[in-house]
Amino acid sequence: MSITTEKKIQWCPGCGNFGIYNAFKSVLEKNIDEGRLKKENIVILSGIGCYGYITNYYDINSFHATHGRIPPLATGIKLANPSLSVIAFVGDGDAYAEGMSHTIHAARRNTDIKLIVHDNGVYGLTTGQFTPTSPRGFKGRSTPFGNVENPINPITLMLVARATFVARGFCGDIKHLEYILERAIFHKGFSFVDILQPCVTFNDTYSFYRSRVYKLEDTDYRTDQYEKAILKSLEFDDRIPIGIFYEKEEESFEEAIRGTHNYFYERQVPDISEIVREMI
Amino acid sequence: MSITTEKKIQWCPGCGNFGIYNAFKSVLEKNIDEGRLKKENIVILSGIGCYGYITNYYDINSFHATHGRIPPLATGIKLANPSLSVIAFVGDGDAYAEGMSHTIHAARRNTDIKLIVHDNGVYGLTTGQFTPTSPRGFKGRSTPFGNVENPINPITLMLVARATFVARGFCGDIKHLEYILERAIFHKGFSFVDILQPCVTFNDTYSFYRSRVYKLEDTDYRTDQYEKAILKSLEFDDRIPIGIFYEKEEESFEEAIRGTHNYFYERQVPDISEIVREMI
Amino acid sequence: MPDISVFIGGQAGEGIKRGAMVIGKAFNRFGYHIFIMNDYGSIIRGGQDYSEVRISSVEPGSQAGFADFFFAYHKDVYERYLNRVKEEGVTFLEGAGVNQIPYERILKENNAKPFMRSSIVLGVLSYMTKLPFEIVEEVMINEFKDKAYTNIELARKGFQYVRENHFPIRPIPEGDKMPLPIMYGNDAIALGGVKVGMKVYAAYPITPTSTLLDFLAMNAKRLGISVIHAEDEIAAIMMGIGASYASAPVMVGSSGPGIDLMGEAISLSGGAEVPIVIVDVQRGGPTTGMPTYTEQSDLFLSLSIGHGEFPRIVLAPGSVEEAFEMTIRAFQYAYWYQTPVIVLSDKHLSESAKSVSIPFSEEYMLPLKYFEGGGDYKRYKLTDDGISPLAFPGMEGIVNHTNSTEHMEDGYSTAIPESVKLMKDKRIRKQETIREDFMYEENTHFYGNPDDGNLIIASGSTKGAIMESIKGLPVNFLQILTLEPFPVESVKEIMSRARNVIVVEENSTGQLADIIRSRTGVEISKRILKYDGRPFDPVVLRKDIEEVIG
Amino acid sequence: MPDISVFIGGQAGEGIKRGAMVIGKAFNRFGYHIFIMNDYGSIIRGGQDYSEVRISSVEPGSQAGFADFFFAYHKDVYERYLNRVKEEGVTFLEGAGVNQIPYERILKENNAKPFMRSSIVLGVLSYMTKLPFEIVEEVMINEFKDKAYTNIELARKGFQYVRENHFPIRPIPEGDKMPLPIMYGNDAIALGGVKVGMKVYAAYPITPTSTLLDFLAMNAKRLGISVIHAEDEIAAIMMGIGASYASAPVMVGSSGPGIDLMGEAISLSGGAEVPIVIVDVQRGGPTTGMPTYTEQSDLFLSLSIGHGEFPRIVLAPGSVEEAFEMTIRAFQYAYWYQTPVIVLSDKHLSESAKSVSIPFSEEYMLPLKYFEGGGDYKRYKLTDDGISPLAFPGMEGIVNHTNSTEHMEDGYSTAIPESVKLMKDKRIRKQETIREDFMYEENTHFYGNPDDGNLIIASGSTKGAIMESIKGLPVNFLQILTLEPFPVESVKEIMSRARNVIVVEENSTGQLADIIRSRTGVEISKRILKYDGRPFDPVVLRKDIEEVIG
Ligand SMILES: Cc1ncc(C[n+]2csc(CCOP(=O)(O)OP(=O)(O)O)c2C)c(N)n1
Ligand SMILES: Cc1ncc(C[n+]2csc(CCOP(=O)(O)OP(=O)(O)O)c2C)c(N)n1
Ligand code: SF4
Ligand code: SF4
Ligand SMILES: [Mg+2]
Ligand SMILES: [Mg+2]
Repeated sequence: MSITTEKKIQWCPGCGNFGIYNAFKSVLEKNIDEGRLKKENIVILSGIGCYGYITNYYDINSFHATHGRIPPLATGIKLANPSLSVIAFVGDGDAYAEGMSHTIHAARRNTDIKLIVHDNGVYGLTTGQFTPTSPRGFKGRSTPFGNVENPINPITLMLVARATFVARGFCGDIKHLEYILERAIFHKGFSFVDILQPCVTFNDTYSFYRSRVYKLEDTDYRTDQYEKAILKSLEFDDRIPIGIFYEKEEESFEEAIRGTHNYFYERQVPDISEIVREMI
Repeated sequence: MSITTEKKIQWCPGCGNFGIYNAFKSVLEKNIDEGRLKKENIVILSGIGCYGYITNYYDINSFHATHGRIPPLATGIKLANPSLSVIAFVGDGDAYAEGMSHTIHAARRNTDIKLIVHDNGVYGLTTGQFTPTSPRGFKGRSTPFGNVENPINPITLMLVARATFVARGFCGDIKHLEYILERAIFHKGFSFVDILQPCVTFNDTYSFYRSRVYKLEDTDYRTDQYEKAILKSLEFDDRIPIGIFYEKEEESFEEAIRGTHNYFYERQVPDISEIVREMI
Repeated sequence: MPDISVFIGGQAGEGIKRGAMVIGKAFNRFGYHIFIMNDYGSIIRGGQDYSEVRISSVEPGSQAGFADFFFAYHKDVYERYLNRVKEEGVTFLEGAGVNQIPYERILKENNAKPFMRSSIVLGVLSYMTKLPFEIVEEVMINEFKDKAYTNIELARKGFQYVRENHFPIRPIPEGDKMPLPIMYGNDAIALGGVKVGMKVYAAYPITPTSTLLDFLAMNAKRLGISVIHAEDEIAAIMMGIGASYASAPVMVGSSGPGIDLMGEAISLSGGAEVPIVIVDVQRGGPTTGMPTYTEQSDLFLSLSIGHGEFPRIVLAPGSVEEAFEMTIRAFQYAYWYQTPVIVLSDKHLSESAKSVSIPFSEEYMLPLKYFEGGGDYKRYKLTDDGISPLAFPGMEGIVNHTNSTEHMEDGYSTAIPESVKLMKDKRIRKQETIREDFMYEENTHFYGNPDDGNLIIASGSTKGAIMESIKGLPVNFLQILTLEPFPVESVKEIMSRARNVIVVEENSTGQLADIIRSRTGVEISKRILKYDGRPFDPVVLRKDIEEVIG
Repeated sequence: MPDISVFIGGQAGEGIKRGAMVIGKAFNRFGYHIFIMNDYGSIIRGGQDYSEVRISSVEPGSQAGFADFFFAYHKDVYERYLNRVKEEGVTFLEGAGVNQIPYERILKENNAKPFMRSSIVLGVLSYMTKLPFEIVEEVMINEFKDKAYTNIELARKGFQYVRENHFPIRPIPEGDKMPLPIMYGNDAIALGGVKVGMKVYAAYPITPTSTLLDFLAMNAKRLGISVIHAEDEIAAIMMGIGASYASAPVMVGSSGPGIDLMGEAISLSGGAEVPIVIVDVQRGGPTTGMPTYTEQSDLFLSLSIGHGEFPRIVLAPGSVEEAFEMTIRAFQYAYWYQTPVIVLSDKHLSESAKSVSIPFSEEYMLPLKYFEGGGDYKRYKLTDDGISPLAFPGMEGIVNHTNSTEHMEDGYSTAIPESVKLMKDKRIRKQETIREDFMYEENTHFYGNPDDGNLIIASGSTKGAIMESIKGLPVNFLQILTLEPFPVESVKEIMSRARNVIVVEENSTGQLADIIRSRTGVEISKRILKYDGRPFDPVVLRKDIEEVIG
């Protein structure tokens, strides 16, 4: 089953978003076809940024919402209807600047949502300003003489925030990305995937990443060791690990809050007479 | 020289804020008396919370501002006038909930401000809801059946955010707190001090902390090792380290942005004729 | 016809608010209507807080403002508020020249906590008013559960002490009202939501809206709802919008500073057409202002918050009962019209309590305009009334594309001028539909005879004090319940028959008067404004009104 | 009297906006006034963008809307915008039936990038209009520096190509205007700020305000100012308020969604009395809406944003020159009255460019009411005019307590009703002082003869198109420059003399008309509204106006 629409894809030719778009498409189509996902139970979200138009390109329930505020939006959706798979696309400006706080809080709550970050180290749509993952010295439109801030390390940050699934992908390696995305989608709890995504127009990092990335899955790295994961995540220089850094099962926020309710079906109104009686 | 006002201090008797208040008072008075600080060049800030009234109790330049937004406010002050020592008091609700993003961004910029967190694990002023540092299971007004979120570890978080001075104090040990505060104030760059502050009314943790804290300064711990600092910071159970976790010198954000300007003195208007000529 | 007020003043942390509620409940069961107002500062211990419990055989609209029984726990409180005692009132104090009550000693002897002081007060009142002590016991058992014993003991000690010391008694006969639930405005908002189907409440703590969060959190399990204390107000409303998108009826609440932060999301709700109910419990502004004091200063804000243009509805209940009712209507409007609805309360309404007879057992519908099939689902289908049928993710065969950027019927982004205009026109039609529909809704309450000369116009919690203050005066009262859509015609009509129009409100610029001017073109120069954070007292307001009408 | 328009349309990434500017600069040096409007979508590559360069011997107020020279880089653009060519216009296209220009081939032969296409266009224009090629060279050397050579080569190839192919020429005589700087509205705002003493600009990127950030960032070092791209809009304005508190004149900027987020801080600025200038470059709303298209839909928002009540000023420039001037006034007001001042621009004003004669060499004062000593410094001293003298941290002997909670003169917190009222009354006096002072400020521009019958009222960037469209019509034009304080008396006076009042604005509800009604009590039913994201074209608007005036 094809999940794409006929809308013309408007990213710059060569943009890393195509890799993400394709990987996600394959994963979804495969899992829908094989009965592991129901199309009507998938909801994809996006904030504002170049990447954000991705929701226009899939024929799937979607909410293309405001910049930086996607994690709580996703949380609310999952809270209301536990049957939904809630997959949120966000940008690095979105997730780490405007939405930094929400990203961390969603992680520490272990909300059962999937956060997929198109991390191109730049604000694409507003034409090339630095983001929190741009390196020091980055010359963007708002920092023509070089950015003076230390970049954040999203992987370490999410580990510290207690995300229960933490991974890094590279859109130049679609097969590997598909593997990660599939695992992320089926992880029960908060999944975080930071995808290294070259922006050919404002921050073309293809060759930078190509020459540096290596797969954790090709090493003897284990994904169940928290402290080791933190240390591993600090590696980001000549060699950049991609793959799954950490996985853990834990009760999700919505389960804890909502219990066994499913508000998608429930419309009945509770009996409040006891509560009213207590007020007499 | 006394730096206090006659305003009646309105914290609950026994509140941990008194310890912070007194430690800060001693440090300031000593350093003013000994000529290392000029009173008119000190600015203290606070957001909204029980702790926030602290600015009422010192006869020092102050800005008692909105909840959660203190780090950027402090950044602006330091940017405008490099001679000022900008010391910001914040609550844990303030710093880690409403203001989480600002706290992290101020850290990674290495803005030359001092962030002092009254970390009582609860929203005092709104009468006892959990905060991001409350333990799982915490029964507050908004979580009468127990909080279901994983607490953050402020120390690890600030290390990951690249703060250049990271410390934890305990307001039950005023001498040690004075030592930390003094070092924090004189650190050049972003200083972060999380102070364990029992709230006798809503979260009385005196004996919990008393039986657990130990001083890093009493061990052979060194404050210049980044990875070790991260690992050390993860220790928060039967033993809770207090003291300075990490220190490093680096150019501050304001220096990088402002250069040698001091807008407190500078009022002249630049010559824009060259720029205008380029538009012809 | 007893109409008695009890004042208890002391420091934060001395259990004044709780005590006032227990006293209220006791007299409620003794057959009286109750109104409780709480005046407290923004600190946790210390300060000078007080509550007034009004006990009346006629339903009261507000505090009396002046006390028959005046209990001050400390000298400073005594002195500060002595002007709130009626001429014939009785005052009590620990250790001063007046009727002394040895609270400290009694507490100590009973190993009780300082916040149990008011149980002593209730004992004193029981003796002095001849309120049967069984009622005191009964209420305390209900209220304090396993801690009832100590409190009953304290009450008994209070009772004995004043009897032994021959305090003058002031008997109140048993009243004839049935015991009613006593609830805060915030409780009524909460229960209104629940009764109409609310499943999610999300908020960030803020006075004076926290009590709404706390009440719902405490009862979440019993009500089968989800209550979220989010990391900030933006997260709270975004969670709300998410849950609403996924079909759950949702409310969020905050006060001024937090409402400001919700502006962007309110615009999202309006433009993406995802319903949400927003409660703004107003407090003293601007900025942090006076967090625990009342004000009606977000009227314009509620009409304009959120950039760009979209349909919105703003409702302003004037009493605890109306808080219940208007919250229900807020949900009905939000989910029918798929747009944000703001309920404007204020600290005085939300944190005062009243014995109420509310039809809790009735059923309240939450009708939705559902998609009925027939072709592909289009989230933003162009319809005559501007309302597009709803379908939710999870429904088979449905693809719901909700979009914050300007979009076509199918929900996909567009910026083509012709398409944009179509969608904007659709939203305008929706606003017009709302305006038309509201002609048939209850937008105002009118009290009096329209052809009399003097007319007071007000909105929100001032209603109670106004109704009390105009009793017996040749003054009519028009209460505005819906600020948007504004009932232009009916307000104009009623104003045109009045000789003298006076707007009464609790802010410093006369926002309601300005709104009336902006909607009707009529300038109202007679304005009674109060903006010191305290609600109008009916007696004082009556004088103000008398002065204005001359 | 030449009045020629050049249309260049293609995809994002093909250098259209830059090219339009270069063409504009060339004709500017050839003695003409220039107006450039840019129409682009919210994507980085692809789409159908265009710019119009208007070249006129009479100062133009807006784009013409219809082109004499129409360059379409692609067939779809050609087809979509063909209706924007004048009857007598010439059209050009790559590879279609009309005048063909082989852009691709020329680019390839010269090893040039796609975004250099418009240099070919300038060459074509040089031949066709007889614009001296030396001017083309001169402008390109200035503009492209070390990349000038390639661009000049491209222009030469364009020139040769049309000459060799005998395209019909349409000579334009040399104009007699002195070359002037061509600047965007955002540049003018930036320079206005700088000229009046701005030292800090803080923002978060957002279309169409990012260009203000980018311009200032690019020039920060030369201007000696600090420019911050903060983590979000709330941080940006809080940094601004911090810097302002510490004595630096500050501006922040955003558009709808980001302005919404600033509401809480705007209330802080108003209540704590820390000056700040806020630029709102409006775009198509609500919510994300149409980020790159124009709209005037934040009028009510700017008047009400931020909870509670505090003095504020809202200014609405109508041209690039006024953008400069009103920004200067915004700073003067903000720092004199110590309160937030909002400058309302919009995409059309901020991202259109114009050759301007602005008195850049003049000096612009930024007067402050300084504390002059004499006793302890009280940040919120009660004064007759409501303005308390300023002193900054770092000044010897001064202690400045700035406070967001309600406070006393010395800046310490209070919630005592009497003290609260004193401080609120002080802020009201300040608002009154502002209103009185503004009677003597320039609040409106009036064009025409007040006793003629037809009157158009508008505000903001619609001015340009209106001025053009009413030329020769029996219509006067009243431009409102200050939305708050609103010039009630003068607007009333001018309206009272008109037979026919028409409000022209770019939004879907008629916000300006509603504001006029709310301030003057006069309902204006004749409204010409446009809300498809595109600015009025003067020719089309003229027809609308003719229709309305009958
Ligand atoms: C509240 C708000 N602020 C700013 C913007 C403007 N804006 C749109 S996209 C964007 C940056 C997007 O960057 P990123 O998230 O990295 O996505 P990318 O374009 O790189 O894919 C910004 C700042 C907005 N839409 N809303
Ligand atoms: C925007 C905004 N949201 C909410 C509040 C309400 N509020 C006041 S204090 C406070 C919590 C304070 O908690 P914390 O920062 O931990 O300080 P503490 O009271 O514990 O000292 C909150 C939520 C506010 N003032 N502003
Ligand atoms: S600007 Fe960058 S991120 Fe945006 S579409 Fe182009 S290549 Fe992709
Ligand atoms: S509530 Fe807690 S934090 Fe607040 S003053 Fe009391 S003890 Fe201190
Ligand atoms: Mg990006
Ligand atoms: Mg706290």
